[in-house]
Amino acid sequence: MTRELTIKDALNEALRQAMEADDDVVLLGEDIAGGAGRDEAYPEAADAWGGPFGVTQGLLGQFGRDRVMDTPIAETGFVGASIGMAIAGMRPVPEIMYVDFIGTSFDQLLNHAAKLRYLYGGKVSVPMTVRTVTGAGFRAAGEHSQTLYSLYTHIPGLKVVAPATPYDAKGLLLAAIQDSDPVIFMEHKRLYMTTGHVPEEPYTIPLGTASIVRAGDDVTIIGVQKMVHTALEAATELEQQGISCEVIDPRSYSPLDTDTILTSIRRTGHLVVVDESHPRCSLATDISALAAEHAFHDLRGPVRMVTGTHSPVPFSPPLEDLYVPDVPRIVDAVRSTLDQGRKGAEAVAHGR
Amino acid sequence: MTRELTIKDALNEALRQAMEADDDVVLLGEDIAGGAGRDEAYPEAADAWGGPFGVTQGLLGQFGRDRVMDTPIAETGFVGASIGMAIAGMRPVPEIMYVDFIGTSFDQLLNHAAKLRYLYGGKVSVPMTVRTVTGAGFRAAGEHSQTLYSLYTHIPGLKVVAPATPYDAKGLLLAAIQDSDPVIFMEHKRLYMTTGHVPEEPYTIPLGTASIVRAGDDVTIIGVQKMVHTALEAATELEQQGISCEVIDPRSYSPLDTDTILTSIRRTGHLVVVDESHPRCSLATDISALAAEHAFHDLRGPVRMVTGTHSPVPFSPPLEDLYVPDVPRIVDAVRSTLDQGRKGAEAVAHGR
Amino acid sequence: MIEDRDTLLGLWQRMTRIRRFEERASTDKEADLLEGYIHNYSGQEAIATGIITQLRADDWITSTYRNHGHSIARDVPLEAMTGELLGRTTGVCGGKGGSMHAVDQDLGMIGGMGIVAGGMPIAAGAALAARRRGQDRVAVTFFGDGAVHQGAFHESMTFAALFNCPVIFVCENNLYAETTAVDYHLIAGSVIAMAEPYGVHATQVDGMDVFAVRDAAEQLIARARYTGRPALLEAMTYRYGGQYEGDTQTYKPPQEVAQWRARDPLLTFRRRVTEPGLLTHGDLDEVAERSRVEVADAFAAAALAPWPDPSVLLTDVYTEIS
Amino acid sequence: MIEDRDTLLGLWQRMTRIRRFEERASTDKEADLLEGYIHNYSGQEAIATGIITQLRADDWITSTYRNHGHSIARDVPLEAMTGELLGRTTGVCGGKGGSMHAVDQDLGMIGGMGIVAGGMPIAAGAALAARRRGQDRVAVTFFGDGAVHQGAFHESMTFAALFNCPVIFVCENNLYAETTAVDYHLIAGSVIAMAEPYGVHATQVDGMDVFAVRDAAEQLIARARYTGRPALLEAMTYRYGGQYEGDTQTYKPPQEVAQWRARDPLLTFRRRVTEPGLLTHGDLDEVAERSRVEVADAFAAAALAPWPDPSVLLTDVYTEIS
Ligand SMILES: Cc1ncc(C[n+]2csc(CCOP(=O)(O)OP(=O)(O)O)c2C)c(N)n1
Ligand SMILES: Cc1ncc(C[n+]2csc(CCOP(=O)(O)OP(=O)(O)O)c2C)c(N)n1
Ligand SMILES: [Mg+2]
Ligand SMILES: [Mg+2]
Repeated sequence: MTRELTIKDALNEALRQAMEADDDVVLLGEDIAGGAGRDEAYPEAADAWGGPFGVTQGLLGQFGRDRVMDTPIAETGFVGASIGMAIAGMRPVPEIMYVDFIGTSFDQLLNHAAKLRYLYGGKVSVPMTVRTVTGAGFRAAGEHSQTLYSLYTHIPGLKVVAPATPYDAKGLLLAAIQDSDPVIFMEHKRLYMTTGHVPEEPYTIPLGTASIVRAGDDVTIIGVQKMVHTALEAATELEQQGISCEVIDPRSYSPLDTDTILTSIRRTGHLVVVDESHPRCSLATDISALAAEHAFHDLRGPVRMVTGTHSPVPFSPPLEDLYVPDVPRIVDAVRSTLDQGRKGAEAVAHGR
Repeated sequence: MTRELTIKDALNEALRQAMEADDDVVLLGEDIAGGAGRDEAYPEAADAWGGPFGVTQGLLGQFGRDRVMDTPIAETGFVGASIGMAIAGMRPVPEIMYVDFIGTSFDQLLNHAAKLRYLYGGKVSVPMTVRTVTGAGFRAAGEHSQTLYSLYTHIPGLKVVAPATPYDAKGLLLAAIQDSDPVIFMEHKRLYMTTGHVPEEPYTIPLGTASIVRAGDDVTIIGVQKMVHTALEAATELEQQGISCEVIDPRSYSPLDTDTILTSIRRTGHLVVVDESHPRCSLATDISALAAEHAFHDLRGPVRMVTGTHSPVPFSPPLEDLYVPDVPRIVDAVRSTLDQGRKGAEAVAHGR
Repeated sequence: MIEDRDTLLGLWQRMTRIRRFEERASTDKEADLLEGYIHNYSGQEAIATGIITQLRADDWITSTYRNHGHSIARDVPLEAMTGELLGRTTGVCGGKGGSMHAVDQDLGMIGGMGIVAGGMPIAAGAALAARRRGQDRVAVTFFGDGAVHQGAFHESMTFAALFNCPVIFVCENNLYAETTAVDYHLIAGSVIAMAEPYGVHATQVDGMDVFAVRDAAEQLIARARYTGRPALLEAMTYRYGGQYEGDTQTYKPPQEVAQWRARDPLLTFRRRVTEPGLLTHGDLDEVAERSRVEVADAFAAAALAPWPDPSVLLTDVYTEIS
Repeated sequence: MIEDRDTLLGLWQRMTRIRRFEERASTDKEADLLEGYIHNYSGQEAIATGIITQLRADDWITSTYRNHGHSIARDVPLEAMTGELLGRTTGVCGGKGGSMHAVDQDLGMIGGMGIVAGGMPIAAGAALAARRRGQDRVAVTFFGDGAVHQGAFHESMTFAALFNCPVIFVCENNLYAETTAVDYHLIAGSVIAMAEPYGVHATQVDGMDVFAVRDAAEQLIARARYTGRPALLEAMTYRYGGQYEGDTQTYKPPQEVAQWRARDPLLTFRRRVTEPGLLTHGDLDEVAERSRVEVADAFAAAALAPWPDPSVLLTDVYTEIS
């Protein structure tokens, strides 16, 4: 019998199990328990929130304030402190409430978490997992809707992980916490309530392994986090048009499972990358460029990128809906690379 | 008779002319004049430095401390203040001493400078130019050698400019300062002493126009900032091997002159992008992906990226020299896309 | 607090508009008529009203995600506010910003920053620019008790102090940063204590009393305008609602809410003006009722207002398309 | 300052090693024998020596780009230091870090941060982790007078105070942040004044006197170790050299250099130990000469040491290649 959980609950279970297994796992963040300063006077306060999405709810009761640390609004302070804790033998899991706020602790990740091992000759590891929340579609406007995957992926020394299913969420989070390197773990706010099978016992999914979420022959669609689901919907629609799509979820953006991705592209000959982030210097361009370099001779049509626009995420619902890639845009992209592939082939046949 | 200046002096002249033309242009940064707090007691102190590379030297004498503001080491403070100054009618030019330090003011650029116009319905402009210093090859190790072009380029609302010649340095800096939007102006520390012709009178180069620095037919090489020069050297060597290279300097990464780049690629059928930044989600992948989407049918060989490695920049000279793309790597990349192009064509001819 | 009748009615009008607006936003959010986050300003009306009515039209303001009160006190038309909450073309930002960013740059409101403490250095810079350009404009930057822990607070205070920026840092100390109580997070004991190392003049005031706020603001604004020096005002207040609508607020002791509601800024105002006979209950009720109607009309109008055209998704990213 | 002979000789040895090392690095840089930036620690020897000799082997340290003194005081072998400056395999970081990052993580030195104030929160975290794991290890984070303006200073002090981190913030106030004089940038007048809002115990000390530093450090370290509370030490000192080698230093009044040199930490030490007859000039000269030879040998050895293998360019980016 399958056990169904939401991503939110899968993550909560992963955190709980990681904390049960290892006393050195501690959580830090703003209101990740909630009610700090009211515990004595008003016991219901404790665990008031569990973060704005409730992911860390209930952990305070089990582990106490020493291990579920509600911090002041000072990301440089507590992300930086997490680095020190990691070096000193713990496995801190700080939370940046929304990825939009990365600017307030960016230096600690860019120059310290990512580089301490390398610069100092490999004598130290920084086993920390920075949890953060990504994504548009929540009517949360320009400063609470970004994805920014590529900013972290560009930085050597960081690992970047972003699950799209409850099963992956649990397995990847446990793997991230056990990993010896700093991992940015990105949770999409519009996926928290997505349900799926999750085994109760702890398990890990190796970082750097992609998941083929749907097998197909005519085109490879890479979905970035929430876009995996949109890509799957598009694939269903395309099937009705007689087009067989392979949908891949990289799950881990750094390291990236280039083998799985390239193998698929070489077989299908067509690539569409769907990424809700902004288009420039993005994961979409990263994976497109991978194909253009390493699967060039197998590509039979232009690589298509379906992305958010080069604009902040607007609040207004109809505008935001235009911002986020949707099924019709993916269907168009797939059809256009397939059509142009044929055209291209005809052009070659006609000696143009 | 041509007037030769270094990039450093061209930038200094641009700043001086911008400040002469418009009282609202002010400079802010750490030690951009130097000797703050010693002016009275010890007049030689004033203008002691002009920043670590002397770019702003001599400006204090002409414009005074109200317009050449030595700030405390507080990038969020003075970059944020620059945004406010820009909104209030000035044209501030803050300096982030090395681009490696962007983490300490990243939020101000990501969420405020870049988004204030959009989020608030287009009622305001933020005419500021953030000068910063990029680049490896200076033996300055991992925290003073980064380029990080792509982090800014990903962000809608920012413009990103990076000159490679003295002529461009002056013209682009004057254009950036006159521009109504926030511009990140990146100066490569290893190019400051590069000389070239610079007219004395003020002039601007429109942002978003690439420069074809060498015309050629067989392959398009895109050089990113300092790599323009390395690409030119490689082109000279390749010419001796009978290969004609077109070398393009985008100069402005956001907006990007996609027309000039695509026109060239469509003509040559081969693309090599040379970018000293790390490989993932970089300008190299951005331009590769552009070609794979929009010049696919004209590409006759795989797109090659010659980049820095996915590692921090090491200090040790032989290691750093390996990090930075060099002429042999570019030559190899060009030869390999041309060779594989032929192979690919043969493969097609043989029905594989 | 000797104020003329029009001034008094003006204060009351703004406070009642804010309260009615926030109540209506709250019920509409609960009824799922509003999308996105709504941060309720109820309880803090005296601060926005007391300070903003002391500003000149050309002064600068930065606000936060909790900006409705600031915008209404600045006389942003209610329809522009409701339009923004609903994402319509009539919104003060044309619908692009939504509730968290519903401020009017045309009225010198630089932003409703979604990033805690994000507006502070920007306000300092705007204040400095005015001075450098020979204008006597000042800037006010609003923020919460939780914001003082951000590096940006410290860097902005330093910048403002060192470069003589006529900016007033206004902390609305409403006892909570989200769910975190101020007695837990505020090590310094008070926000004014944190101003000391910067040599920034700091005052604490009862943020539930619009007259006290107004007096303090008057002094600090005049001081900033004439000396060019920064100042800090800590206004003690209480957030009646949650961090945002939907917050269950289990962390708030119920007696605390009751205690603070007894000091409600609207009640306090009513008492202070009716007891000495400056205004009658009738005067007040009339204005309050007008505010209610205005708010209802504004919400009704917004619901009928047009959605933005798809083309605007890509406008306003840049000033010039170069 | 009653110290036994070995301790005294140990202090002297470290201080002379540092001085000789920095002098040699300076001349080698001028002669173009060293690549990259070199930040000279001369003049500040008493601080590194006084504090680090009071630490236990298992305590944590974060340093800065100006780290040579800290590393040498921590007994990083001189050949590991010179190897690093020259980018050789024998370097303490295998050549990957260079002068700005020449610290030994195996000795609890977490980093020589190239980012001003970058080490502060990290030190606080390391200190906290020790405590949480039932260890009585403390952390010391070194930084300059200019670093107090970074948001990271403020956020780290807050974090350390709130979570009871046994970390000692050590400000080496050498009167300049690059070319900017402390009397211009330090609005608070002193760094200790900046600790007040955080309730962090703070002391100022003469940073030219290793005994004074040592006494202060002993107290603060013991305090942190036993109470788990943070503390701040401001050590007044002077940077004899420029911000880095090559800085023309025109912003320094010449009489200032002379005044501070008159209070040189080595001279002061010599006086303090020879006057009461604790050590003789001969004792001191012998050690000083040994330091000179050790430094010369270390530079000579580094120049002959092998360059790193190209393959290491890509190692150490990650712990596990997954
Ligand atoms: C840099 C940053 N960190 C975290 C948040 C999430 N956040 C939004 S409001 C808030 C609490 C702010 O409390 P306070 O400053 O007291 O203001 P109030 O909401 O009480 O007006 C937090 C943590 C944010 N917006 N920005
Ligand atoms: C965030 C950041 N901004 C700027 C710099 C450039 N920088 C390096 S050292 C320095 C001065 C630091 O002065 P201080 O803190 O007094 O230390 P000292 O060098 O005197 O030891 C500056 C501005 C930097 N490394 N990091
Ligand atoms: Mg609050
Ligand atoms: Mg200093």
